[in-house]
Amino acid sequence: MTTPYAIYPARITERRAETSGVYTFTMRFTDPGIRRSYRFKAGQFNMIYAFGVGEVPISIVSDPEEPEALQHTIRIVGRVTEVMGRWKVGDIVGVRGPYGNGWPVDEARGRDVVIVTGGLGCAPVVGLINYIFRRRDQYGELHILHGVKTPNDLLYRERFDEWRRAPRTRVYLTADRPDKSWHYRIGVVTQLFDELAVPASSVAMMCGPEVMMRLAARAFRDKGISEDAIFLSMERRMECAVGLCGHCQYREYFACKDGPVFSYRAVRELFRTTGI
Amino acid sequence: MKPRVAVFKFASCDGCQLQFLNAEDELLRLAGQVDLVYFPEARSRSLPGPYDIAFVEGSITTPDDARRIIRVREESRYLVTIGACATAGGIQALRNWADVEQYRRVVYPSPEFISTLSTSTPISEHVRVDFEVWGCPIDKGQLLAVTRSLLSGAKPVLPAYSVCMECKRRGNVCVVVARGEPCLGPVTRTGCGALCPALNRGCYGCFGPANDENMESFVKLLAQQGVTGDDAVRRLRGINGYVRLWRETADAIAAQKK
Amino acid sequence: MTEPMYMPKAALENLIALLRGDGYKVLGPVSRDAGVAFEEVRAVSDLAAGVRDSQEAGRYRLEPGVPGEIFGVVNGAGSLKPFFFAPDENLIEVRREGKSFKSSEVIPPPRRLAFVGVRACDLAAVAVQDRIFLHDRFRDTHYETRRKDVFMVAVNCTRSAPTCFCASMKTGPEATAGFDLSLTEMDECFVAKSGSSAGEAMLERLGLRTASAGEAEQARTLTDRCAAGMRRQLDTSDLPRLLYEQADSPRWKEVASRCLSCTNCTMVCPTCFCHAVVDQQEIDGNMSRRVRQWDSCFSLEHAHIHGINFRPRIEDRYRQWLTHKLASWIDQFGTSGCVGCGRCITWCPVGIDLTQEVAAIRASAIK
Amino acid sequence: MPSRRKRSRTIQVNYLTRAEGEAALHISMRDGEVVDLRLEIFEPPRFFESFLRGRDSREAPDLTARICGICPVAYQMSTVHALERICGITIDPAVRALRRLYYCGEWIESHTLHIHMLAAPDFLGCDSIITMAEKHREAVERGLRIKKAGNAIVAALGGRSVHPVGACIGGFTRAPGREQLSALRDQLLRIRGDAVECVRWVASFDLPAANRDIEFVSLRHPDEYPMNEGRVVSSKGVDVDVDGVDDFFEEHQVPYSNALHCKVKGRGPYFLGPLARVNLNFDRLGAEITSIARETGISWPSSNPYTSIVARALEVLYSVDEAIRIIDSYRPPDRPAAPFEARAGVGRAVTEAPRGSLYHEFETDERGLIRSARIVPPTAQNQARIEADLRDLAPGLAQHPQALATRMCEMAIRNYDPCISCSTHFLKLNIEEL
Ligand SMILES: Cc1cc2nc3c(=O)[nH]c(=O)nc-3n(C[C@H](O)[C@H](O)[C@H](O)COP(=O)(O)OP(=O)(O)OC[C@H]3O[C@@H](n4cnc5c(N)ncnc54)[C@H](O)[C@@H]3O)c2cc1C
Ligand code: SF4
Ligand code: SF4
Ligand code: SF4
Repeated sequence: MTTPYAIYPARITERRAETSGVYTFTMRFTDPGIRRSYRFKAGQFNMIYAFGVGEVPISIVSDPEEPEALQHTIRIVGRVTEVMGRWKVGDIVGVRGPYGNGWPVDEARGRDVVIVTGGLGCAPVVGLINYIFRRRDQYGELHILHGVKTPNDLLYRERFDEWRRAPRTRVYLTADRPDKSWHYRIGVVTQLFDELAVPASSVAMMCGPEVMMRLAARAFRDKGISEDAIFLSMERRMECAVGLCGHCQYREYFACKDGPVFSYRAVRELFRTTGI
Repeated sequence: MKPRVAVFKFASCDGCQLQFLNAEDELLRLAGQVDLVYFPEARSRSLPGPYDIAFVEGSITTPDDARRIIRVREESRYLVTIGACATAGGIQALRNWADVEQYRRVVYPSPEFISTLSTSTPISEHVRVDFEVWGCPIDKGQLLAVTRSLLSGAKPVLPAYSVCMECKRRGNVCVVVARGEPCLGPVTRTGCGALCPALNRGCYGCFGPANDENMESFVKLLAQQGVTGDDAVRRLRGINGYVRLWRETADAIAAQKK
Repeated sequence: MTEPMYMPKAALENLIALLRGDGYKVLGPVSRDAGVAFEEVRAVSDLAAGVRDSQEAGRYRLEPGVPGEIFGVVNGAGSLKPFFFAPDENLIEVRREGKSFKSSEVIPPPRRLAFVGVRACDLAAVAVQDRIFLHDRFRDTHYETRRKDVFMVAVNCTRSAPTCFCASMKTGPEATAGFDLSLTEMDECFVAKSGSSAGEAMLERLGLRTASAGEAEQARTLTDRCAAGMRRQLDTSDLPRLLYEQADSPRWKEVASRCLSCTNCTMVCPTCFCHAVVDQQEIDGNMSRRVRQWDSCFSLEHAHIHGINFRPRIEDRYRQWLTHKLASWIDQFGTSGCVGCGRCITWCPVGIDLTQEVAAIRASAIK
Repeated sequence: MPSRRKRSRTIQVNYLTRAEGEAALHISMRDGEVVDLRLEIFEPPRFFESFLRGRDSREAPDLTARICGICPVAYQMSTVHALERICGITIDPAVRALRRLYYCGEWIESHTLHIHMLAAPDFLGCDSIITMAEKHREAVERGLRIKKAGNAIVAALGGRSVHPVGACIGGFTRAPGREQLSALRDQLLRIRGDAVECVRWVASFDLPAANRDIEFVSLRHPDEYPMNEGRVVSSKGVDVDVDGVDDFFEEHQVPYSNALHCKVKGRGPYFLGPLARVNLNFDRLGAEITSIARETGISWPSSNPYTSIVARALEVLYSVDEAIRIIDSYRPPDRPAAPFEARAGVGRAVTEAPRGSLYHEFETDERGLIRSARIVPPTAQNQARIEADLRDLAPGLAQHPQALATRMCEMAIRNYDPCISCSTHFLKLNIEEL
């Protein structure tokens, strides 16, 4: 009998600064048995623990086919992540998981995929894009839409450029408040939908501020994409990740075990009201 | 090198800094983690700054202290107020509603010898404060947790929900519902362990306001219990009476009466 | 279940003694401070006998009851919840080991608990929490350990408090499941039934005779009358839809003007399960505990994430609570989150009454 | 005779450490004569006596506790006794015993704190308990154990040891059950040996010799070691009821200090605290403790202020025994507190704070609102006596280096365990006021 709250130590084997305040850590469970048996699906997350300080949900961005080397991209925003930002190679951290349902990568196979992110950029989306690139022939056209407030908020600039050069891939970048260095589009992310031409059979996946996702979802529906093929990754406070602590409730759902990825059909009604 | 810790005192009763010494089980282990380089109450050799953590007890009530706190701030990486005096002005902030000249004459036959400001104000009215630990006195466990958290390089967790939550976790019987006692618990910040209700009496707010108060409804509840006018004003103008929301609520009741 | 048995009042002493002899710590309603709580009883004289509770929204008083009546108090603020879902418990300890650490589960100490005087609504609440902690995707081992090896002696209600509405919620006043023994208290005796093989064995050891048809009938009449006389009601028709559709009802703002957001209602609720997980580190930094503490959706931090609070206003939180309790709970766990015990009504300092709130929302929805 | 070198010198202790609160000492000497000696208390005034006016009597014990974080129980006790005398409440004997127990807790806690954390480092040449723990770990741990037990007693009755919340006019808001106290009893039994050991330990210190003509003042009770009740007596013949103390004692203000000075009228400074209590109540300590006291080699009554630390340790031991006795015979009272009915009047009380007699005087109106309050804490009363000791000491200081001279002064002050936070207080109303 093991408590679902049990934590397992993992060693950091690589630390990469993505941009200021965002780091990608590679970590391996120290226990060989756990390391070998651990499996996850694209888009699932782990609870990552800083000794004595706290535990926070962080998506797994590495590929499910290499489950021994887990990668997590962490943005430093507050109490716990500040401590994580100081982690070095060789440090031992705590991991439990994987949790959540992950991205619908199987459903999307063979179809065109539209990926939308906004605001400060979403680590899980990078994992998803990488996942698709590694299996590029299994998917149709790939559209990546990303909107930021200012050019400074654009993380992974080189990666966007790299993706842009890839075959059957289109990248749309826009900024609300551009500066001289900005040579992409200007305006909010939703303006990009007008020029986006995708078949109704496409699958849309998104992650970002709720307002953005709500508008994007509506735009896709207007393009004829079924509500069941539009997916949103929802963020809620999580203290247990196993559906017991109650914090991630989203009306009838628990974001940790029923999500964090939901179809638009499932949550559309909840967008009507604020404060849920 | 161990972090350098200082404990400063302004107008106060010493009870909050005493919590360090009351940590009988932890004191020596704490001393293994930090260098208490400035702690006049417990150590005769005081070393100059800079300090990694300065714990500040007491409110600002004299012109000298108003200058001294600025120096403390300059010398300290983290400034943590401990207790109601430092965080909210303390019980001595009751002078803020009175004529201090008169106060001074009540107490001292030669009031001209006494140098004091007309107000007692929290540290945050004078300098930037990094963290505030509430309570009169602060809770020993919370003090240790804050210290430990800073040593771990993390911001301290200082929960601000109501005393009622703690009260119920302890299994107390609510004194409002079962005794009709006025109790500030619903609008007071957790931290003490719901001591007063555990001893069958109402909370008098020594941990200051919770983070989400509905004072209007609370004042109505007091009134239902027969606590109105001056009585209600006194309840709110207590240990943490100078805190904005409580001060404004009490002032509004006092104004109504007139 | 066996047939109803006649149990003289004196046999209760015997029952407590037998349970204690079997190694159970026996808990029952005991007067404490101005209320009653489940505490250890070594003998019948420890029970809050001869007193009754007077309850209404925001008010609770113990008053002299009927001499000889043992289970005169319907309920107090405390349910069985704290015994299985502890208000403050250490889940795991993480100890530093060189550069690494080791986390180990802190298993609650084994104990056998027997509860005497459990009301039907509270049994129903235990079933609700069992569903959450034991029969969901993840099993809570702490709950499981505490929940094991329990002997339940239910008492059927023959009197309800004005705040009770179990009949509406179909959880009482008669206990129908989840007990080993159930008792119906009458003037001179109890009518006892078993609800499990352990209960049946206990009845045998007590050496009781079968109740006469008249006695059994009288017991049934008492609980039936209690059900019929229940003053408070909650119309559950149309739930969860009603509350989902009324997410924008003006009533939420109105109730928020009264609600103190103090969390009392959730804390006394026997089914509320929200909890915080906090880290408590030893001062020397060598060991850290991950502790679970009861939390409440009325606390401001509950729905806070970095940079956003999803439920910043009291009206958001009151709606979350009521909607969860009566509506989304059904979607989540296939059962209502409310068992009709009335505690949240009594123990709300400002007397907010969820049955009235639902009625008001329903009324305004029809218009 | 040491050679008298002619020179002038100033000794300035800018911040008296290891004392509660803030004070400084200034001595100027010329040719071995003290020209100026000032113990300055610059603890900022907090005006308790002023803001107590208009407050409800029932709030008073919570408010006066805040005068001092080290001895809140003493403030609560003097306050409730003074107010009870106004409304004529009679206290249940079980409640009276609990109050004594409460006081035992504070004496144990406060005295042990002083002995181990404030005074002992002086004798052992350390700057704090923490450095002292490096060489004297066992003694430090013993001290922490004793102190913890004292705090546990206060917390059992008042929820916490600093500003406890359980005391009220009439008694306590909740009386502890026997089971709760029996856990305490076990803890006390475990540290009793520590308390005995502690007496022997402090007696083994190299206590400076001094023999001064001192007037000791404390309460004296017909059949108990004094805590909450008794007459005010002195080693020079004062013997008055609490209501009569004004005829014998007077306060006056000095320009350099925020605290007021006290004297016996027509005589001079007086001495309060453990040494005064032990000297005046030696016969009430019981056979075992008096024999332990005699074994220390000190002859009681002692006119050497440096033996205060031994008196303090003896009181810790006494309080441990007394607490055990009270718990053994404890039966919860029918009501934890006698009901309070507001009345107009004047009430005075003196109780024995760890640092000595603490005087409270309240006047209330018919609704129980406070019209005036007067609080005379022991440290204020001791201040003139401290200065007198320093005057005695000063001529000999000239021959010592500054650091040693400073330490000698600090030790002389520490005999009184001054609690400077409380010294901020108020004298009688003066004419301008009325
Ligand atoms: C399913 C999921 C996946 C996530 N994946 C990533 C990721 O890959 N990379 C990344 O950088 N961030 C991710 N986040 C967000 C990340 O969990 C928060 O940034 C982090 O919890 C903030 O913690 P903090 O202590 O630094 O912040 P503070 O603002 O100090 O927060 C204090 C506490 O509030 C809670 N909290 C705060 N923000 C969040 C939040 N957004 N979600 C849940 N709980 C929160 C936590 O308990 C936290 O300890 C994810 C969140 C969720 C729900
Ligand atoms: S006694 Fe006070 S703190 Fe406790 S639940 Fe009632 S109102 Fe809240
Ligand atoms: S209950 Fe209130 S007044 Fe009492 S100790 Fe706690 S915060 Fe202070
Ligand atoms: S409904 Fe009542 S008990 Fe619940 S949070 Fe609001 S005021 Fe408190």
